[in-house]
Amino acid sequence: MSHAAYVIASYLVAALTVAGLVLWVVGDGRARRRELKALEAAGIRRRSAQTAGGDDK
Amino acid sequence: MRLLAEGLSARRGEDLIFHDISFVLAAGEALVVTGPNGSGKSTLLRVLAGLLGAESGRIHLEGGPPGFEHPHELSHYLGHRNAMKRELTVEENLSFWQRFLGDSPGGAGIALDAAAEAVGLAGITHLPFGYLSAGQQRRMAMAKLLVAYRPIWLLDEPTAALDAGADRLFAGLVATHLDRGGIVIAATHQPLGIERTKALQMTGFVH
Amino acid sequence: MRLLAEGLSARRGEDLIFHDISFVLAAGEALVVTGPNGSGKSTLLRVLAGLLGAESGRIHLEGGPPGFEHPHELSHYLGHRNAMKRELTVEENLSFWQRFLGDSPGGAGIALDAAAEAVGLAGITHLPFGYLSAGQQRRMAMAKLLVAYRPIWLLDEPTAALDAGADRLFAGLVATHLDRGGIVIAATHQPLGIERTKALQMTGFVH
Amino acid sequence: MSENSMAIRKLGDLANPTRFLALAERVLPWFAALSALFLSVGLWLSFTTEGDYQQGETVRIMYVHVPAAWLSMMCYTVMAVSALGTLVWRHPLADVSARAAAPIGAAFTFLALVTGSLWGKPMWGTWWVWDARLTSVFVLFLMYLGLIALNRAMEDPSRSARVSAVLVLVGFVNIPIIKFSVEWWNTLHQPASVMRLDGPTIDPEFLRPLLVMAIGFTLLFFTLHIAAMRNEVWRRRVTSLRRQAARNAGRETLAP
Amino acid sequence: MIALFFRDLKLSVRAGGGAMIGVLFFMTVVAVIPFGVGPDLNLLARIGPAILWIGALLAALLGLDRLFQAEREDGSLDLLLMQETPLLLTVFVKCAAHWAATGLPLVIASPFLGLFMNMDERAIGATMLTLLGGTPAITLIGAVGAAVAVALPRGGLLVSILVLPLAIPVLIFGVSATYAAVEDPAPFLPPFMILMAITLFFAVIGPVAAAAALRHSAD
Amino acid sequence: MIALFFRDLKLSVRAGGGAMIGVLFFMTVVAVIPFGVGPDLNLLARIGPAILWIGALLAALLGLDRLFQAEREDGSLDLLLMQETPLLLTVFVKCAAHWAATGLPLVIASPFLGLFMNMDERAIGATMLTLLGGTPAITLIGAVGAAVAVALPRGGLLVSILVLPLAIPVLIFGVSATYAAVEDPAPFLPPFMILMAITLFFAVIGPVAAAAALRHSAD
Ligand code: HEM
Ligand SMILES: Nc1ncnc2c1ncn2[C@@H]1O[C@H](COP(=O)(O)OP(=O)(O)OP(=O)(O)O)[C@@H](O)[C@H]1O
Ligand SMILES: Nc1ncnc2c1ncn2[C@@H]1O[C@H](COP(=O)(O)OP(=O)(O)OP(=O)(O)O)[C@@H](O)[C@H]1O
Ligand SMILES: [Mg+2]
Ligand SMILES: [Mg+2]
Repeated sequence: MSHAAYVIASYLVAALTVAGLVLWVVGDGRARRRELKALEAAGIRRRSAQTAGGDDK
Repeated sequence: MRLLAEGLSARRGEDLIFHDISFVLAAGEALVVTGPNGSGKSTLLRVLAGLLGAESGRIHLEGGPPGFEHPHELSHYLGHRNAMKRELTVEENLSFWQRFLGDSPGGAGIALDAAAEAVGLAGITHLPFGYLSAGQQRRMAMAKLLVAYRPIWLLDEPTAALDAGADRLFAGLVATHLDRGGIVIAATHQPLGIERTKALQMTGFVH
Repeated sequence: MRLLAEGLSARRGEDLIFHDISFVLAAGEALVVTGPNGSGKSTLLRVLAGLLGAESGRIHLEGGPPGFEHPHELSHYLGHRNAMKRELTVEENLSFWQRFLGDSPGGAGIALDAAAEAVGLAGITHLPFGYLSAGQQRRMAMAKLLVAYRPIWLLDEPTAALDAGADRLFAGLVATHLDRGGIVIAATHQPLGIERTKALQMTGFVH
Repeated sequence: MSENSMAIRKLGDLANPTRFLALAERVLPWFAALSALFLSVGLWLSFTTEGDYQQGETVRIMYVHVPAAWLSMMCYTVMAVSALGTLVWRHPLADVSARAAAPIGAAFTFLALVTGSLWGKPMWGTWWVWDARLTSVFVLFLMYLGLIALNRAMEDPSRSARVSAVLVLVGFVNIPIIKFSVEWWNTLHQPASVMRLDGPTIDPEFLRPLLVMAIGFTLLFFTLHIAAMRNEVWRRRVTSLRRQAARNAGRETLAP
Repeated sequence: MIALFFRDLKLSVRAGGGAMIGVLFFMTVVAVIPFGVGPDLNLLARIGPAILWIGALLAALLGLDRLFQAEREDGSLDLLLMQETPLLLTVFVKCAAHWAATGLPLVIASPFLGLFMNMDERAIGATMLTLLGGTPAITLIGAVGAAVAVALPRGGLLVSILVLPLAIPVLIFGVSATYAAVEDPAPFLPPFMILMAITLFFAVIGPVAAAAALRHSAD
Repeated sequence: MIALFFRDLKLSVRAGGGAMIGVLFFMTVVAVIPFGVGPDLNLLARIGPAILWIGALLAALLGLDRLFQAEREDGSLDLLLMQETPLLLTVFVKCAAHWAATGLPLVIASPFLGLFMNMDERAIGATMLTLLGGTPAITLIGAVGAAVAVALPRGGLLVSILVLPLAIPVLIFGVSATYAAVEDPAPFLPPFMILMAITLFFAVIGPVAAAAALRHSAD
């Protein structure tokens, strides 16, 4: 391998790794947002408090 | 001796399972916890046993023996699982727990044979625990409550898998324990046949 | 279709557990096996499920679909343990069993959601099985009976850990199955609330 | 206890993540644009500057290798600070931050390892030696992967947070070892020439693209980290909403 | 059957025994070696194939014992036994899933680890090939051991006496085939053919033996 | 406490076959290395201590993952956690029993394996001594990993991954103490004292950390 090949290989690996990272983060974000939308569409919303606990005695 | 729970609430994962539960049990009293599946009975017992942290509230003991900070150190806990090793014989299992648990102040455990007798299974202590039938296993797990003395018993569905005869036998054991000034807290779906009980109905969060 | 057992006896280790048990069940009939702890109910069910060899006697099916030599290939078995993986979600568990078990000739399993609905736990199928309470787990194990069709159900203490509501629900499931011409054999300590049952009282060999 | 105080406490818990989400929404585009800008300028610079008389073309590997190596250590430092946040201040976002950083750190460490190997083959004649610097970076990589595996295996974040925080802090001893290994043990690897107390000793010809790339990588790291944290917050929200949904659905049919 | 394969795969990936963890474990083992024997590149290159094989054996052994025991503990084994599908096939599929989840990733990762051990291309290729041929045998042997372990609640000892001695020939032929590929005078094919023969033999015998053991284990 | 010790010992002998499988694996490692190194007896003798140490380290991993998991599955862990006796002590006793069942046999087997590696008496003695001093540390570190992984369904490999990096110092000083005993100029005591210090350190820290992890794992 010529020296240029090592350089190109390193830049290629770097590009692929960074692209993979970006794709993972973006894809993960999209999926989570979709799930949240689906839940919201199903009428489930975050509640700040819940009602009555176990009745006593 | 009195066991007090004040404003207990507990969480599983993100969710609050129950909220603001309080009760007081004097020596010789039993509390029967009932409620539909998933309403948090087992969770409550695990909180009382110190196995799960309470989200809020506290549990303490009044007039107990000195030197015990947490009531769970004075408690027997009988959960869904029997805490016995399949590979060891019943006798090895029981004698291990007897020696490991030791007696709490104020009482003494009974001998292994007597305990097996008390749960109606004398004479099969030499079998590996794994060989017993479901109900026999459960009974032997109850024998564990007898071999080492603890004033407080926390029982999670103790009579599941027991036949009618054993139910009565168990009610007898509990009654004896209460007579001696013990405290029993049991979660159950079936009537236990014990008198002098308080009742706690768990509802869970109904939305 | 008729399920016949003739002169069954079985051994556990060295001991004969029961001896010369015979019964005949026609389509739409249920057999309720009762008896004290250790009398051999579970053993009988395991023999019927083909998991334990019978010491003597035989089990066979008359008028069943062709190509099935052993009745156990046409049976669901619900033992003490639920046969579900704690780590997988309920949905993954159920869909695995649905695909793995497949349907026996003569019927079809229902969809996962419908099965969860039928045991009163619709909408929590995405939770890991280990998160469920004891009773919820048992109900989901029952849903397993619905997702793949089997004419014969072998149930070992199906209602242990169930609350009263779930008991009724379960009785309904069994009744439906019987109406469709199924056969149910259940070992239990509690009345199941089903009509049209035959009863088998195990006495065991008293030691 | 009244339901009101419950509500307030729960809201207090939520306030931080919610505010974080809003903030992330605002700053993310800027971070993304800036890092793209710096990276492209850096890339252009690194291919237009001269090669080294000694190392020839391969010196260009430095412009990825060194920033990736720095970032791998910085990312772990961020995780260690977050771990402190979990253990000491119990900040709800600290665990989110540590969790989100681990895969990014692993990727940068991977890059440092691969580019270092690709540099080592022409320079030292071998892909790998077990000297202190290289071994400690490899151990760092293993630690990242181990933490990811642990986080993935424990699905309940409330339970795994403290355990993995402790592990992160224990593993932090590795960072000074990496940094100073070239000085403490004699190795094949270059000693520090940029980040030194007495100023950089490297030729400005190489320093310029290196610094631009380093800034670009750092900005990229923060962009990804913030985005990953946002994903993690969402993920937790989805889980808890689902449980809540489950609870409701279970109850309705259940009336005894 | 496909359902079983995927369930097992999912279980082992989900439950902390997955592909990544196997590889990670393998990498950790390799990283530990130089701390023991020192960073001498020549020595490392020489013991490299042996180390990779030992690492693979260990990775395969850890967790293999639970193959059927986990099924038994939650009652799934009963249902698997009751079905009409031949038990052999069930066992075989479970082995395949186990291998795919733990063995295969090791094989795929081995070249990179070879680089760390300073092995040359030839040795790396040979190691990968022998691992590919040999690891299934380890899984299959392990399955027999796991099945026997289920049958004998109190007979764990027997399992280890059974599994490791059977696995040692695999290891020895695998390693010696690798070295034969590197050192010229020794021919590569004979030991490799023996390795493959062992694998095939266990591919047949393993499931049969395991199924027999499982049938008798039912209690 | 003594009851716990003997119960654990009984269990691992009866159910796990712990001792046997560890020793067998240890033997396997030692049997395979000579293939790589070739018939060069001197070299073999030279790397012998390192190989024995690596083998012992890896063998100690087998079975470690079930240390607390088995207790959790049958509910015993709940009872162990509830007691008044400090959890530390319980953990320590369990470690001791585990070491007695798996570590000690390794130490006892090491001289024989040393003979296979053509080591001289002095090296064998030194290896045995350092193993005796060092393996408890490995068990104690392993207990922390096992406690962390107790909530995981299949912790096997993950435990090993958590444990191996922490065990590296033990390996380094164990090996260097052994070499110091063989090669005259280097003094034996300093690295051996460090090894013992590490063991003592983990004898204190290990149970504390494991107890903390167990407390948090309760669900
Ligand atoms: C896999 C192999 C390698 C690894 C893991 C590695 C790791 C690292 C790390 C962690 C740094 C940051 C050090 C610091 O900030 O003090 C670094 C810097 C650097 N490395 Fe490497 N390296 C590797 C191979 C190489 C090779 C082969 C060369 C060149 C012949 C090289 C040249 C450099 C240079 C010039 C720096 C910058 C030092 C400074 O200015 O502070 N590295 N490397
Ligand atoms: N593996 C075994 N080896 C030897 N004996 C066994 C084995 N398993 C069970 N037994 C014995 O067989 C008998 C019957 O057990 P079985 O489980 O069938 O009872 P059961 O009627 O289901 O009881 P339960 O109501 O408690 O479930 C018991 O006395 C038990 O001790
Ligand atoms: N590890 C867990 N993580 C999250 N939620 C859990 C976990 N364990 C239990 N839960 C949930 O907590 C709730 C209460 O469970 P618990 O076991 O206390 O109920 P229970 O009253 O004992 O019911 P049962 O009568 O069925 O035994 C259930 O809704 C269950 O789904
Ligand atoms: Mg419960
Ligand atoms: Mg039974």
